[in-house]
Amino acid sequence: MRFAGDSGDGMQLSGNRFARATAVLGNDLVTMPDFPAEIRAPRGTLHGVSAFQIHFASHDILTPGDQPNVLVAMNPAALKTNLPLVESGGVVIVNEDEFTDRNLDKVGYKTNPLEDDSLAGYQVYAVPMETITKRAGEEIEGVTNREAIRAKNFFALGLLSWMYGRPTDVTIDWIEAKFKNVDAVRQINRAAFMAGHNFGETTEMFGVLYEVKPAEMAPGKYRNVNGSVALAWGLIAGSVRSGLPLLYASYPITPASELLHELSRHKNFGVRTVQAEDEIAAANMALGGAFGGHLGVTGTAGPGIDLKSETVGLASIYELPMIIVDVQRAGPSTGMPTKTEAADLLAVMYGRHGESPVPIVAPATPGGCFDAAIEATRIAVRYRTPVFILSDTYLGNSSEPWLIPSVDDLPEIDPNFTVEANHDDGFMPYLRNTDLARPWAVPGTPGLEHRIGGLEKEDGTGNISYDPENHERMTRIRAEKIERIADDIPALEVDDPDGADLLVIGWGSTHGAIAAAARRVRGWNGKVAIAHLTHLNPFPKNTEAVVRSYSKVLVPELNTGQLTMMLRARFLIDAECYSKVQGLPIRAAELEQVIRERL
Amino acid sequence: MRFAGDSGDGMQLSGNRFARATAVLGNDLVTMPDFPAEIRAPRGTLHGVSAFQIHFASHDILTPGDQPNVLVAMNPAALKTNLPLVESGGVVIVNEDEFTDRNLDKVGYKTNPLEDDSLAGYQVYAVPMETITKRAGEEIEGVTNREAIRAKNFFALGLLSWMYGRPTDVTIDWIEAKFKNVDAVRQINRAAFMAGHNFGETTEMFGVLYEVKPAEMAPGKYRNVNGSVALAWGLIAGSVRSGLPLLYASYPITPASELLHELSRHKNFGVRTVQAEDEIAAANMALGGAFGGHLGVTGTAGPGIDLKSETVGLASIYELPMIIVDVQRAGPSTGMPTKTEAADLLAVMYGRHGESPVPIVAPATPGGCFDAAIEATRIAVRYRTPVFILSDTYLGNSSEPWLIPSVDDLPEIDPNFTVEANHDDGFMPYLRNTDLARPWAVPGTPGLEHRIGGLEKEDGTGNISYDPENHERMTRIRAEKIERIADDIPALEVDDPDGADLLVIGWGSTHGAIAAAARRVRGWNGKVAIAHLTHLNPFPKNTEAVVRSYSKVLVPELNTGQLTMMLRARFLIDAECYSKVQGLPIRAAELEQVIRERL
Amino acid sequence: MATAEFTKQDFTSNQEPRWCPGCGDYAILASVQSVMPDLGVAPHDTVFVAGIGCAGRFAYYMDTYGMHGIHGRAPALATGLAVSRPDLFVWVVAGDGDALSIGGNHLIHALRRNVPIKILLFNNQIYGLTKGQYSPTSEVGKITKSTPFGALDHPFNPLALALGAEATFVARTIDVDRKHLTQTLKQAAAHPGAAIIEIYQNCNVFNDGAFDALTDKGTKDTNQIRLEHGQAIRFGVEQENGVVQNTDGSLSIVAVDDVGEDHLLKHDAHLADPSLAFALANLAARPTGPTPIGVFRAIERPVYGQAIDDQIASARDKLGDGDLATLLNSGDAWDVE
Amino acid sequence: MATAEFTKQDFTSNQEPRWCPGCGDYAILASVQSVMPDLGVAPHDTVFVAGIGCAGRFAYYMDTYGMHGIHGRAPALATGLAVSRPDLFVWVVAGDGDALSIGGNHLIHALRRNVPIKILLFNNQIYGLTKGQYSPTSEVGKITKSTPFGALDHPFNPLALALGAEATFVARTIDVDRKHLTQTLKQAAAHPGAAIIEIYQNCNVFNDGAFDALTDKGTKDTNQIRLEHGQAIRFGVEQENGVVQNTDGSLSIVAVDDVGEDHLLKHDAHLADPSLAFALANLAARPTGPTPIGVFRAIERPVYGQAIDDQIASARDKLGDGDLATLLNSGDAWDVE
Ligand SMILES: Cc1ncc(C[n+]2csc(CCOP(=O)(O)OP(=O)(O)O)c2C)c(N)n1
Ligand SMILES: Cc1ncc(C[n+]2csc(CCOP(=O)(O)OP(=O)(O)O)c2C)c(N)n1
Ligand code: SF4
Ligand code: SF4
Ligand SMILES: [Mg+2]
Ligand SMILES: [Mg+2]
Repeated sequence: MRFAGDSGDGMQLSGNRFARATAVLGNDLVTMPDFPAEIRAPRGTLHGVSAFQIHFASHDILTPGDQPNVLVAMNPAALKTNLPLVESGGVVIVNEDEFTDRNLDKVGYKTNPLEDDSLAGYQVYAVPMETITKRAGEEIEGVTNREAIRAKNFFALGLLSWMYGRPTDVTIDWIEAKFKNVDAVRQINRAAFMAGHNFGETTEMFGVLYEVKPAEMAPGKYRNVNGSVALAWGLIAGSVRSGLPLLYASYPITPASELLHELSRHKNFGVRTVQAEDEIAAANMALGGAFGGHLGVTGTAGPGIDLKSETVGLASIYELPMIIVDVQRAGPSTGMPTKTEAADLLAVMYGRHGESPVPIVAPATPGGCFDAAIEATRIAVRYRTPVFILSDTYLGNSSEPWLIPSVDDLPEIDPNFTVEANHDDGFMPYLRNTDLARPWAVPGTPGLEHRIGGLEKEDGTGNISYDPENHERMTRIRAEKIERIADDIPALEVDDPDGADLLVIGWGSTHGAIAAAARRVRGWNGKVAIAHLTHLNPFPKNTEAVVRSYSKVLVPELNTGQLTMMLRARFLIDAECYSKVQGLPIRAAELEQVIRERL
Repeated sequence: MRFAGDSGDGMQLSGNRFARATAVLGNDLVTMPDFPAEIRAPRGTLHGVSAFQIHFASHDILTPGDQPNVLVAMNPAALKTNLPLVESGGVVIVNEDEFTDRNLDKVGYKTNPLEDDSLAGYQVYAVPMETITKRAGEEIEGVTNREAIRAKNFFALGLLSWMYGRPTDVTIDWIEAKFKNVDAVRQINRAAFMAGHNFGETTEMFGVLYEVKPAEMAPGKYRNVNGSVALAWGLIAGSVRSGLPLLYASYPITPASELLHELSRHKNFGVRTVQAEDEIAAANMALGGAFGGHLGVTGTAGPGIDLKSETVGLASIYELPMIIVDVQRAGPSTGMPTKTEAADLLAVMYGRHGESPVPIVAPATPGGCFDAAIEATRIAVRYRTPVFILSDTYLGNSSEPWLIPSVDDLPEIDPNFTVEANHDDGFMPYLRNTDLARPWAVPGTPGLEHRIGGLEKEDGTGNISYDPENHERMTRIRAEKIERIADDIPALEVDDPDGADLLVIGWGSTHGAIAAAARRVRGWNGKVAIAHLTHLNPFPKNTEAVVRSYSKVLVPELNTGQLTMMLRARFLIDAECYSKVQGLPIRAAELEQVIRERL
Repeated sequence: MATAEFTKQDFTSNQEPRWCPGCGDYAILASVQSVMPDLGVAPHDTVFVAGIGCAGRFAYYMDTYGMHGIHGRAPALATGLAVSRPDLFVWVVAGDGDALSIGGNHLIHALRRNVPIKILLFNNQIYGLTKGQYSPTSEVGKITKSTPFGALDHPFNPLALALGAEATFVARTIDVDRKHLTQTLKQAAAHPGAAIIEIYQNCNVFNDGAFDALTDKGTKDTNQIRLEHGQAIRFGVEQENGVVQNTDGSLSIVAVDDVGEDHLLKHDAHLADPSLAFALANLAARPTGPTPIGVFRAIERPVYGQAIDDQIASARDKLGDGDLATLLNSGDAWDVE
Repeated sequence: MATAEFTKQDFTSNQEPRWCPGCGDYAILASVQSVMPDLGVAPHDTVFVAGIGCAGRFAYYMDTYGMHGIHGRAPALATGLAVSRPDLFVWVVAGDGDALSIGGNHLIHALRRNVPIKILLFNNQIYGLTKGQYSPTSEVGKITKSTPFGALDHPFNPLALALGAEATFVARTIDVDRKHLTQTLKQAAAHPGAAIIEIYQNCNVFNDGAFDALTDKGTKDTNQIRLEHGQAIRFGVEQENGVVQNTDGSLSIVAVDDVGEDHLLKHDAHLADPSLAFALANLAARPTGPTPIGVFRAIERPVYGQAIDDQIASARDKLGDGDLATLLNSGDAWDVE
């Protein structure tokens, strides 16, 4: 992490204080101050930039000065000089207030990098640090505007402290002690620090962000994407490849709002975005759009999933394509909205009254979010069913180098609309094809007028039916239709170079940690097999064979054992969960240790 | 079943037609007409009553004329003469229009039995049959009011046909043929028949009702109760025994509305009922009442469960007592609202985002609903947790003779309110006792002011906390608290007189069928063990030992295998589900057959 | 297709209605089926979206496209459809419980957004399908299954609520008055944005006679205040009564002879300010005495679906049609060999 | 306990507020904490129920009992509490998104029922906590994170909505006007049923200056129309402007000199008919010009919690206190030996 600003901005101080608070936590760390050559360079110029870099981790820091993955830039100059150091996809937090035309000009920016697309490869957060600090100052007697603005380095420090969960008391104590004789300064520094900290927490602006290690890279053209953008683009791709216009209806909620923000920018793809009055409405809007022949998608997180459940049940009996994105966050209830967790698997699997199975797709990497969106579209459209995509805060906010796919290689998705009667007696909306999928006839098609509803329907005709056998049949057909998707998805791949006894099987964002842990284990000649599920319902056909061929099965999960439960129930194997519920991702080193104990 | 009315009311005709439609279904049946002695007794008198009784079942009817369990009474005279024949707790459908003061007088009723409490032992449905039939007539040309009213026997027939799922075409065809030359009569009879049928379906007035075989009866005082009344009274009992005033907030939905109706009659117990604007509001109202120190209860069915899930999650992190009643009905979605099913187990178990385990209690019999309500109150109050009660349409609508408990034998429930600070630093709302339950301090208590919310809270203080370890700790404590309830509930009882290899284990309303099937199996010297879970989360402590001690475990369920899944996942036993999803209960004979195949 | 091609039959599905005989829903169904051919939209371009309740069954009886949704959510379901398919003619049918109790929020948001949907609110002041609990339009004191000692909730005035929610078209009519109902439907159909029509509908099983004051031969002429845009508001058997405005913004009913014709309030449904329409909605708290029916308000405001389309068109104008490859390759990229 | 015993400190919790510096929420918090001792209710008999949003954090800062609920449901949570514990003094705090978007239905139902709760609607015309999407009170065309090309939804006028929902007490005030805010809170506190106060609250991070017209030194006197019951409605630096009623029910702003003092509209907050209050609410669609603040409406109507209690009392009068054994043994019973 790197603080950069004008030499007058107090970057060294911020850096040192952060380092101190970090050291208290027992983290290993290496710092690297980076002063400007001149003692007093003119404000806002490139050579006046002062920086301070900190590298910290829980274990064995190997390189003293890796590329920083977080940069705090207090002005355009600091951004310009320090950006090249930042790793692709890193986080850039800028003090928006300094990005005036004059300052931009001074360092040769022709357009404002916050507004043009030049920072697209990074995760940028623009925060009006000076404005906020100034406000904080207004409430303190005897603090001038200037003094207040000068405290902005403490704001930045507070914000970063929040992001990394550093303790506040260490810094507060230091401020109290250091400025004990300068009442106004003490107060404004303290206020600025807390303002930064609270800003992070209150506005839900920042997720905690972690570096994802890039795997070995195949040749091709790369760019950085985070999971949110990749997912949004995947939905657009699904729309393009199916020819179905995209309707994205959503109610804002951290961290899923990013999808709404991103998609609302792409109206030239015919994307319709609606900010609904709540999550229930959003789900219904998506479903209404689906009835109209659009790709109806709704996205949410945590509490929103609960609210959508009734509508997902309706979609499942309507048998219409629809996608529900769940960017999981730490629960239960409001929980810790900016922290990651993956504890909604059973909620999306079973969280509806009655029997209404729904396919679930879960990306493993930020880039994988793109593929998951297309795959969800494919399944939804082919099988006429709602499909869940389970992402999480960590995937959504993390970025990684991503091999840009060729559009032609993306699957083509045939909506296969029905345009004429499918039976001698006219149109039968519940007459199925060999996939058990029903016809999709959209309003506007002459002669195929029909009504669908949530009451049980007669096989074939779709008319309301209270017939007992019919209900049983329809219940089983709906289930069978979803089960059969297993024939149409890739087999579960196992990576087991050494013939291991232990299988580590995961889902979702634990992928990186599992792969890295396996690399480490194999590094000391440990034997471990790994596999990763991206289809959670149904499971790939060979899942049973895979899991049963290992004497030990370990399932690392960011919950208390949800996939573990599904595997145990389905395959009667004594799968063990390595569970972590801290709002944090699992780390490779930690998992390495867990694996070691089981070898 | 018995049709009874004035001799001019066409009861024989209705009975015969019903019998005919029943025969078509392949049911065994015995009919017993019961004419009045006089040919033309004065209308509405006791001796003018004409009746027709039908007994039908799928298998082996043993008695030609058991007590009927359904009576249709077209006037007060028919009610008076035929009621004594009806079995206790049977269904009585009356033609409300004839219950005028004059007619009541004629047969010596001093007060209207529909309004006094004299029919309390039955399930009474008052339907204005004449009014409706008259209306039906208004739309048909050439039908006089009189003719229309005369067709009310067809209305009754239509209604009963709907209740028992008899085919309509048999009767319609017959009407068409029989009256093919009398246009008006044909039309009005047909219209009346369909009106009756549709009335049943459209108004969701009737559940399909089945007889529950009384077990061997212990000595004591008995009365009839159905599951709805028993549950409502159980809640009142929970309120009385805990001293917590009852707040029941609910949104109408079949079949849970009965609870609202019943509870709203008992205001002299201090019961507050609120018909909320929706299920979400209802759940929040109950929870708000709980914060205020009341027994907060909300009840619903099917779709309502989905809607309440977010609030149940909030209650679980609030750690406040609350009860959520789910009278399950056939799903998914709107499904078949008047039919039974038990497919919400996983939805209440897992249907919330994040990790928020909640205890589940499921009565096995109508009378058991009373005990379940008290048990839910006890657990909720003792452990400060929301608790689900899973009843179903079948239990709710069925009645059985019930041994009236002595009030003193009911458990006493101590709300154990905190009234003073529990720590040197003041009041700590999340400081736990040995049950891991937190203190319950209600507004109005001086000095214990505190705030609770859905954000993760610091252990002990309850202040907002984003600390990773704290979140993990709190998640595990909440789970552990629920798990430990296993120490505080009765062991699972096994009925295995002969040392069987096969265990049939059930939950909920399958109890009757399982017990009866076991009786039958043992009748031909088959060996079968049976057990019934009334606590679904946590399971009784000995559940693992019990299910693991049988080589075969069969789980009859009115769903596609939900308890089965839980048992398999938890205990890694190859439990098999006998699944029925027809909106109908499992029958003893059918289950007997299933067991036979597995011996 | 030309209007003339369609008949009532074309809008009548093969499902037999299953309401109670005498239910007001039949009359509404017949009127709607009859008027549809006159509206110039083909059955296959028409969609009925219904909520849950007796009223909700309506969708099954129209031979158009239809969705029977879940309880209370029809306006949201219809919004999704109407904004993605502005070419369709989208109707919503909902009971008073469906629209105003569980679905109240979707209703008011659809109205403020001015989504192009026509909402038929079947107000029978009762929950029919669940057999007779009181609804948000039932009167205080009503004895029902859930209120054996009388309801305590002050009811909504649906039109006042709609006006408070910025509705652009607000009307009221009566199930059995086919002519008035038909006229009102036509006006709603012609309205470009969201239209709401409250239809007083008799539930003869659980709430019979709730609207007798407005439907009974003997009283209806005395009680129906028929609003006509541009006309002075007067009513009564001989048009002997009228409505005047008071200085406190409220309205009163007067004998025309007492005030003189010129002092009668003139109805103007096109006022930008909703205050007059609101005052008219509040003239009768319950339909038990003189009660206005007709179109209270009909004003133009940008239509939500259209506005979304316009944004898409303008984005395409400015940026060109979206190209997926360009999007994926936008921003910083690098090659790995 | 006597009022005098409590101080602002007694209502201030030990949690440090975490709003952005300069946020209007601070001013509201300070005013509420200061006024509470004057209201005569002890902190332990007071409950703040809050929704989710920046505003929702309010509950943590009051040293009363408090519930931070889930998004939008605070009015329902508070209803449950208020009807079971009518002895408590129950307040609701909700943002514009919380109260009017996801929670709109609970809000309007609490108002029509006249539940004894005091609702503080913090209207900053934006979603603060989720970092700046538009809200149901944002203006058309607003550029936000979720509307890069401008919002299309016509906003609610919260007070018009409340009046359409039969609210008995409706008021508006401003975060930074401590005196007016305090006065308004006192009036709401004294109201026996449901009270809603819209508080214009500046979100200086995501929607700074939305209420400048009413708060800036230079413009506030020109734009604040202060409603006082029983007084003619006039305003302006020298009270040179006033409000008159038009014949179509709407209101206009005029120069007092042009019409004469006597023709000014007199404010009457106690009118049974809500039409005048509604017209006042519609006088200013957005707070960018002359805008009424103060109490629009304050009328008496049976209070929901009280009415429930009365039913219980009367049932007990008639039937005696419920006895469980009697209940269980009621109706037909028989003995088995
Ligand atoms: C989520 C949900 N809650 C409750 C119900 C039960 N329910 C079905 S219709 C209805 C209300 C019916 O009243 P109304 O909307 O006025 O329609 P009507 O039957 O009077 O036409 C209710 C409560 C349901 N189907 N779904
Ligand atoms: C069910 C649910 N949906 C969405 C959210 C995310 N969320 C939290 S606060 C909020 C809206 C905030 O706006 P407002 O109510 O105006 O309050 P403010 O922050 O402006 O004070 C949203 C959408 C949530 N917490 N829960
Ligand atoms: S219950 Fe009422 S509204 Fe429903 S169909 Fe019957 S008469 Fe009509
Ligand atoms: S985001 Fe806006 S409303 Fe929220 S605390 Fe900051 S200034 Fe206040
Ligand atoms: Mg109704
Ligand atoms: Mg807001």
